[in-house]
Amino acid sequence: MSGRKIGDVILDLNNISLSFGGVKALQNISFNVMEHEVRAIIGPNGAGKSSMLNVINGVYHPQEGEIIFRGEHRRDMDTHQAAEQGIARTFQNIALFKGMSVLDNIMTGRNLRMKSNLFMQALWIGPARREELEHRQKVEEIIDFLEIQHIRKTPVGRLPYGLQKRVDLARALAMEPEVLLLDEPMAGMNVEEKQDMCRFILDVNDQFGTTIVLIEHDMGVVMDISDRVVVLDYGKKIGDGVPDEVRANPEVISAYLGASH
Amino acid sequence: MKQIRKLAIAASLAAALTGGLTVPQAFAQAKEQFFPILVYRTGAYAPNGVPWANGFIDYLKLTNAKGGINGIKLAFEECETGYATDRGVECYERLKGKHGGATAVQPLSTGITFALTEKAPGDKIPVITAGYGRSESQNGAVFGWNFPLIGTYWMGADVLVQHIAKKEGGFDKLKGKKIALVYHDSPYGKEPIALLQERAKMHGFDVQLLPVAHPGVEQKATWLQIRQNKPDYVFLWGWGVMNSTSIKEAQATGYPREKMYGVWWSGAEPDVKDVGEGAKGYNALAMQHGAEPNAKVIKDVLGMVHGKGQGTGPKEEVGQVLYMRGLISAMLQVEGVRKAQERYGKGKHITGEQMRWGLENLNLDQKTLDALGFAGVMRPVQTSCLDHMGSAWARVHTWDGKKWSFSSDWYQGDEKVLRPMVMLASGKYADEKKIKPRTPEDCKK
Amino acid sequence: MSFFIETLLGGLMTGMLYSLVALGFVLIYKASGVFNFAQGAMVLFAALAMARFAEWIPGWLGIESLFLANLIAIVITVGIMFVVAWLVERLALRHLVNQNEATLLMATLGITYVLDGVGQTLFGSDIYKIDVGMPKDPVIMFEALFQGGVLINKEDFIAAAIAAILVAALTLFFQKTPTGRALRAVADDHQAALSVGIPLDRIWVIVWCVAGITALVAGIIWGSKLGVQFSLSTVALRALPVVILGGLTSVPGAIIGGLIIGVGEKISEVYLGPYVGGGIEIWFAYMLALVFLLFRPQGLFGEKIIDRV
Amino acid sequence: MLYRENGQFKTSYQADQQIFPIAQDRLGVLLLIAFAFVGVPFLVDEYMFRAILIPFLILSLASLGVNLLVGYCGQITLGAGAFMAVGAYAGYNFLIRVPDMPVLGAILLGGVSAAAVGIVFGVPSLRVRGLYLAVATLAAQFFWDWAFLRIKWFTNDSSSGSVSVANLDVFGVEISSPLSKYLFCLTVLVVLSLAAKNLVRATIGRQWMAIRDMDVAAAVIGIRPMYAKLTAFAVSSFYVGVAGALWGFVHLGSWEPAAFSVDRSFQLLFMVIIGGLGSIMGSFFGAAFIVILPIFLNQILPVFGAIFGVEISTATVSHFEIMIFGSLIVFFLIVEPHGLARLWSTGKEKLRLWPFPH
Amino acid sequence: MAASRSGSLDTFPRLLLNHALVRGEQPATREKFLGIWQTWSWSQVAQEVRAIACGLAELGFKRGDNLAIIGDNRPRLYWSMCAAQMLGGVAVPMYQDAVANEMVFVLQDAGIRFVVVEDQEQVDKMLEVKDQCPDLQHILYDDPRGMRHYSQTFLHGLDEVIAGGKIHDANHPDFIPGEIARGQATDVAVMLYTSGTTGKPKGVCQTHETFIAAAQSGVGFDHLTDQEDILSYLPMAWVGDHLFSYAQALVAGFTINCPESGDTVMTDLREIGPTYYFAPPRVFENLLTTVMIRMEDAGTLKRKMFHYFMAVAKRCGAEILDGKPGVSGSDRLLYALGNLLVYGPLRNVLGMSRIRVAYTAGAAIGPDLFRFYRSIGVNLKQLYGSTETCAAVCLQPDREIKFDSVGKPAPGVEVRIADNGEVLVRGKLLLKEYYKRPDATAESIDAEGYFHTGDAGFFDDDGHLKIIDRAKDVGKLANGAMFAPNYVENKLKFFAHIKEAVCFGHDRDMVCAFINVDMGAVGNWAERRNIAYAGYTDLAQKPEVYELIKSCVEEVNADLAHDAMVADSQIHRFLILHKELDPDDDELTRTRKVRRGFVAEKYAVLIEALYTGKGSQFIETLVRFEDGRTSKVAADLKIADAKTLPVMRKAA
Repeated sequence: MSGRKIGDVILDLNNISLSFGGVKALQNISFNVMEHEVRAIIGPNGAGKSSMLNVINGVYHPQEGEIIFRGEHRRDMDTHQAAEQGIARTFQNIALFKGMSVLDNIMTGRNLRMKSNLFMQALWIGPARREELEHRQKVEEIIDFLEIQHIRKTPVGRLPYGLQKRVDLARALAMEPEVLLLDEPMAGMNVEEKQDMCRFILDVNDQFGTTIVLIEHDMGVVMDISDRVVVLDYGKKIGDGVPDEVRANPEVISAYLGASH
Repeated sequence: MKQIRKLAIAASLAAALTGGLTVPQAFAQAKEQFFPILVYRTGAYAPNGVPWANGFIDYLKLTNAKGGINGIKLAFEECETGYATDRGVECYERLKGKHGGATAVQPLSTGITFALTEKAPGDKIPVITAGYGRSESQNGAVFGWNFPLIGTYWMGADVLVQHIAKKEGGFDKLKGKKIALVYHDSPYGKEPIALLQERAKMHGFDVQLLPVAHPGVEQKATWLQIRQNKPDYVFLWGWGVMNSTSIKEAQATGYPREKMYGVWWSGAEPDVKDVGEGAKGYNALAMQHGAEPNAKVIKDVLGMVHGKGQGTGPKEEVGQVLYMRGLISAMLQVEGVRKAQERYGKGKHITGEQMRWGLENLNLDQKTLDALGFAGVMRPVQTSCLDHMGSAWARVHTWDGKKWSFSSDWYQGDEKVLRPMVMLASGKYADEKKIKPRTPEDCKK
Repeated sequence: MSFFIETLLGGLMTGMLYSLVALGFVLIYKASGVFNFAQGAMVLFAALAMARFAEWIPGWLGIESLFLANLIAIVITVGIMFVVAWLVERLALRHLVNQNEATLLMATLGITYVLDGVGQTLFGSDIYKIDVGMPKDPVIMFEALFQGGVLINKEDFIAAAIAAILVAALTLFFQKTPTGRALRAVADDHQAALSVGIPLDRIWVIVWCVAGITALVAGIIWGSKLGVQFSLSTVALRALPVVILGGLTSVPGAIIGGLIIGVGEKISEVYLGPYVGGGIEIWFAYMLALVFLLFRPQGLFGEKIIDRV
Repeated sequence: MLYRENGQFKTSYQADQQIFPIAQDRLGVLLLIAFAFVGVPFLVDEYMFRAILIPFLILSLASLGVNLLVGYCGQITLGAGAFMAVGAYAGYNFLIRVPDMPVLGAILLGGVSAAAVGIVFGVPSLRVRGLYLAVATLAAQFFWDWAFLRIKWFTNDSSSGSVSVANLDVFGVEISSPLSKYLFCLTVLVVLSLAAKNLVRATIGRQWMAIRDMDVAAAVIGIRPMYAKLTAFAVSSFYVGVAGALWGFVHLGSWEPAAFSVDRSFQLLFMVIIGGLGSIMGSFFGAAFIVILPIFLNQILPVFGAIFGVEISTATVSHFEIMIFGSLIVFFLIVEPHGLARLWSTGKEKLRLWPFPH
Repeated sequence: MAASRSGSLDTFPRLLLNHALVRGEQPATREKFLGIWQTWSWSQVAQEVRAIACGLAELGFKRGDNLAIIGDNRPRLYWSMCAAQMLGGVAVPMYQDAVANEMVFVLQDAGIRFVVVEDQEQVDKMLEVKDQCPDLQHILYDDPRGMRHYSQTFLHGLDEVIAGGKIHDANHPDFIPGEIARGQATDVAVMLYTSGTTGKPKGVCQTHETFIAAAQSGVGFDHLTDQEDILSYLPMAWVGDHLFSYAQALVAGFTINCPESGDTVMTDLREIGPTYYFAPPRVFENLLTTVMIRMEDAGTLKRKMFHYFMAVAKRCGAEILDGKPGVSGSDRLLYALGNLLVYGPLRNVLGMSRIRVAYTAGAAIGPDLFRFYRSIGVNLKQLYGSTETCAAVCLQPDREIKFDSVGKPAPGVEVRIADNGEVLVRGKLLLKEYYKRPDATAESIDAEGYFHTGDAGFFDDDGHLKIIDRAKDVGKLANGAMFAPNYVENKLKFFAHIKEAVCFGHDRDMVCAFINVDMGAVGNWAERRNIAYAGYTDLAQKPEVYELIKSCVEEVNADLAHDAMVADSQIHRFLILHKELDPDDDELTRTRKVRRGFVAEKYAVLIEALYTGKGSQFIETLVRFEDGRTSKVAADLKIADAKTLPVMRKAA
């Protein structure tokens, strides 16, 4: 099944360095992501994987380096800008809005597309209401896509872990992103849940052509679903290539595969 | 199960709340004149609120012990306001209809007075503010229901200026002098400013305004400023704990207490008691009366009320300054009822509207006062429709470390200064509120 | 110049009292994450108890000596503060573990009401004095240096000395005793504290006790200067900018913050106040803290917060 | 128990997203509102109107405003009293300075002014959070307390600093009797509550809650914290400001800054927390609790005393009142830290599932 | 129009067009999709069906072709059935949860060329078996999700088919009316495969006429109107669903509602609150079990209240529902109170508030279970029928409800009891034939036109039919006494703790039983007693559980002892099976009836052990999971003795 076409480079990271206080989280890292591909970032704990995602969508601002997103050169990103340009993400430790229902959580993903003003919203008239109902439909489609109809009105706090992860993904999908960053989407899941999640990720990539950058610990999963893999270790890049290349890379084996297996 | 219990608690509470609010409605009894009493026996102003309330109630008890007002017994009920305006309004609303209706109300708070000024005309209940309230309400033509009996702050401030002028040897000597006003940062504390500025213009002295925030325990900066500017006199317009704090800070910054003059709300025992020797020489205005342990009325109270074990507060406090203030406030109200009965029928229940007539036509000459046991305590009071104050006499007393004793003669507020200010301010109020001032003819009705 | 020094001293003096109250805030916040609004009420409660017992004891025991009466009163008051701490932990805090900050804040406000009510019921609502024999009248010093000299209260110096001793004692307590070390541990990590072997609830009682003692010291100093009355409990509001400035979790922050706020307040009121009508010190302290916060959101000595995602 | 939800299926998103999707709820609320408008006036006396119901309605509105900020947007404020004051004084100035200014307009403009001030004092929320922010908002409280005492322009040069309004009329109807005041406040409350509900179920409400629950995640999905927080401050302050104007204009008639002191701020925060953070309904419960409980205690304690044959002095009553009040607050926070609204929704959920326990 | 031209509404397509004319704007079909109940009116449905029909025709669907339908209850699958009928074809709904291999038989037997499936999952099954079914030419799928990369040309999205069909319809407006006009009432409309307790399934051919007749008799009998709502959640291949959701809906013109997904049926049921409801006894049983379990968690007070009012309902509820006289005033008052406090809310949470008529059929329902629903005010009735008789032989008339009968013959149906006790049926509703099985047809329909139902039963004095058991199952004990295993099993199954029971006793001297405990009920029961267990097998073998089940068995024995006819059928020994009987293991039919013979054969060692008096027996069984994987379950099963009572024979 290879209906999708891998396109040109959409995101290019050049010599990114990031440090907190004296701690160097990322050192001189460069890699790129191509349109429509599934790109994985792997590495042992503390390798700087999450920091990398945080740099891409502007939560962290690197001290050095350059980010080229769709041909535009920047020093760093800012979260709002990143979101507006179609970068969405999920979180390692689910960052859902605990006080809200599943539906509302996903609806927040549409916020950038909702334009009606405060006054209209207060009166629940005209464009505000229309907009609300239109986006509800969009969100329902995502709910249907991720098969979470039965929990749509449940407060997310009451959901089991696996479903929360799915809602997290749903919220990101609601942004209709071009690039989707997934931070350990399958962490802590059982086999069945992992299978479902894999299926969803591939479906998203396939059906919407979304470019996916994911961090994952489960090597089996990574090698199965990603087109290219970049390997980080202690903030440095030690490998980059298609799964088979990476698997064969001796440095990767000693740093990561060797250590954890 | 836990949830159920919570629900049960909530439900029972709700039931109790709704049920409770309607419980304490007492029924009106015939042959009673109801005196609602707004008090504060708790909070920052309790030290001053308590003796006033005790004096007030003791006098009512005394009146009852003497057979009431032409046979009409006095009923009374306290309500705690905590000196807070909204609680005061609630108390007023709660009490105004009880026991056949309130005769008059005495808020003992300038803030509550302002709020009730808006409500009283609708309810037709006189608001008696003996020695406080808004000064311009002396003009009964505009403020039909306010009675700042025997003293307003303008009058008080005027007397203080007169007193220091006398000390300095004449008003012309005031030129170039500096007077600092340390005041409670509220309408109460601000009242004298207008008069002081008026007088400052007249005599060329300088007024420095030093506000102190509620509740008044933090005055370090104020007194540093006094130390810096070294004013010739400090007028103190404080209340509650602020008074004693001021005196202590004066002591700590070395400002001579002899140069300090408090208004009559800043010159009572609780203000100086715990300062003791440190307050020696501190002066305050006496709203006619001072501490009057020897007055006949005090003896009556001790005999007929405390003697029977019905005293409201501790015996030691009977006759102290604020106790007397409460007592006199009660007396004025009782006499208002008596006056009204003269017109509307002796031994009859008096309504609020009738009470107003009584208060507007008070005429307590010295003989009457003496008979009531106030010989040496007060000067005559005579009110009219246009003058709701009735008496502008005051004197100064000084703390000698143990007790208050008079240190000046009687002064009278200067009508020439006061009257125009009252007319101007009340006129402005009338404009704002679109009130048509009453004419002398209206008053006769 | 001499006036400036007087102002400065006055500010430092006030600041020191703020520091004592702020110290109470910080101790409790560090150990239990509770922002204890009742600290002001505790100051009032302790001072009231102290004042009244010192007043009653000569009558009860027939003791003539002021010193002895005060001493007994202090001991009794410490005992009472211990009971208060125990009751607060037992009846309220224990049941509120893991609630959010706002809820805890409100709970301590509830405790404030209770303490205010109990204090006034037991000890009365009049103004009482604490007489620990401090000299009241000021002296003029440094006349040689400045024209007119500098007006100084010996009382302030004694008070400052007492405060300094308290802070030193607390420091010793935290650095040298096992309990103190456990308290510091609990501030960093509740689990770690458990491994030290002291149950969490006991730690809370202890820390509330310590806060109670600082409250008592603050109460005695304040009370002997200005008398004890209900309004004392509002001192909490004056000390709030201090903790914000100093950082909620920093003991040195509370002390230095207190001094900064105290001085800032007085100087602003004295030098700025007259131009805008006076009475600005309260909000000036808050504004000072606020402006400061905009540049350092975690306070002077607070720990930097890093968002982990 | 009373719910019969079968057959209440929704065939459109509009029906599904209405405020009360369950017919019984809808009916209940409509009946309640109808009762408040039509039934209550026949049942209560003047005391109830003036001392309880009107303050309750106005403080409900204020508490609703505070809840929008604290409960929905997660920004703790201790400065609500100041925004009430701004509303009241701004309204007052609009009323007396602008010729022919209608009362309702002045009240709303008071709210708008409060909103503007709210935005300014909301700026620190962009940098600080939690308790630090709470204390920062106290700056607003003390600043405005001071400003209205000190700056004479605000009080129209009133010598006492106290201001008053008179002859209120709205669309030609005079608002002077307790009943008319009650109905006026009730109308304002109902309208603004509806608007508040609309806001919190719309995108702005979700943005607030997102910021409250997880601000980093909110930023990542494109919510601008500045916009969300400042709108929350603005809207909240508007509500609080309107409530302040009503408090001054309608309830007190004449006021001074002490009417909006820091105690008021605490009181409002109490209402929100006891009532339930993030619940419109909770605001009303909280207001009822905080308004009624002290008055109730104050009145019931002497009655209790009388039952046991003790005459309790006013001072003791007040002391017991604050003690019991304080204890009850602690008690409620322990029993139901999520507030009365949570009890309400639990109860409702129980009724829906009745006879099953869960 | 076609309907008017032919002059009578005797085929389903004609009925449909008539509804589109008469009540065009009324809702015909609802489906919960994207969070709301998407609604199609009759005229919209008619349009869609025409479009599907045209699309099918374009693909080459011909008169007489069979159209297989596989999937959950989806509106477009129902419409596809009607579309096939428009073209004179036959709808063949199939069980959607069958694995691919099981489908092969039907696909081959019916010579399926066209199949309409729900989604990718079913498509995959079809692709798997396509090689074995050479006739299969076109596969249409309803839900395009995941189908993007299926490039096979014989796969068609229903969307595209409909779109094409609409164009076709517009270009040839007379095509469909013409096809409809060619339809005859006697044409086969639908073919339902009976699972059959033995042997291969048989395709039961029902004509428009038979199903319309069956539906009409039901509609008239219960005064159904076009205002009814029904929830369509039972397998489309089951005759019950076809009668209620398709035939009756089209006859009466009421609305069918399709749930959002399998997970949300209960929620959807509560939302829709059907006015007309149909479910097999098992569903009612499960509901009651959950009710009882959930009530056990309730507070003491509430539980007491519940049980008190349930006792009241038991005493007088059914009588009040039937409007019978003789209920005391105080009972009526109590019942009214109970209605407010318990029955009303209970109906609400069960989704039964609006029910006017509810039916159950498919297996005998326990009288107590039946009584429960009636007593809380749900007008639950039984009907009797089978696939061959359009499930509509007997119905219980309102107000004449007997808990142990299945009611009176429906209008136009003749019922006779054969000498051997077998129930024989004659009337319009009989099947036309078994598809390509003249032998079977001849065997079941006798010369007089009576259909042999295979059930044993008798009429009581009021003319109500009572069904005892399958005729072939009714056996005799060694002492000659009658033994009706189903009868005993049903009594056992009424206990919430017992999910399934299989009794043996034919030609033996005593009755013994296999029991399946109800995992939910017993699990809950065990948890409350702090009995730890690891899975079903472990739980089943706990001594405490044996004690629990023993008490149930003994209660049944006491019950049986009262009735001379069955007193000898008391259960002497029983065991609790180590695994749940499962359709995937062929132990149950897809409608969850026990395959008695198969079970007896599979567990012969256990039966042997029961009758030889052993105390326990080892057994190992192969278990098959839904996805086709298998694993083994082994256990040492205990065998318990139950107390029996002496048989009391009435003196003649």
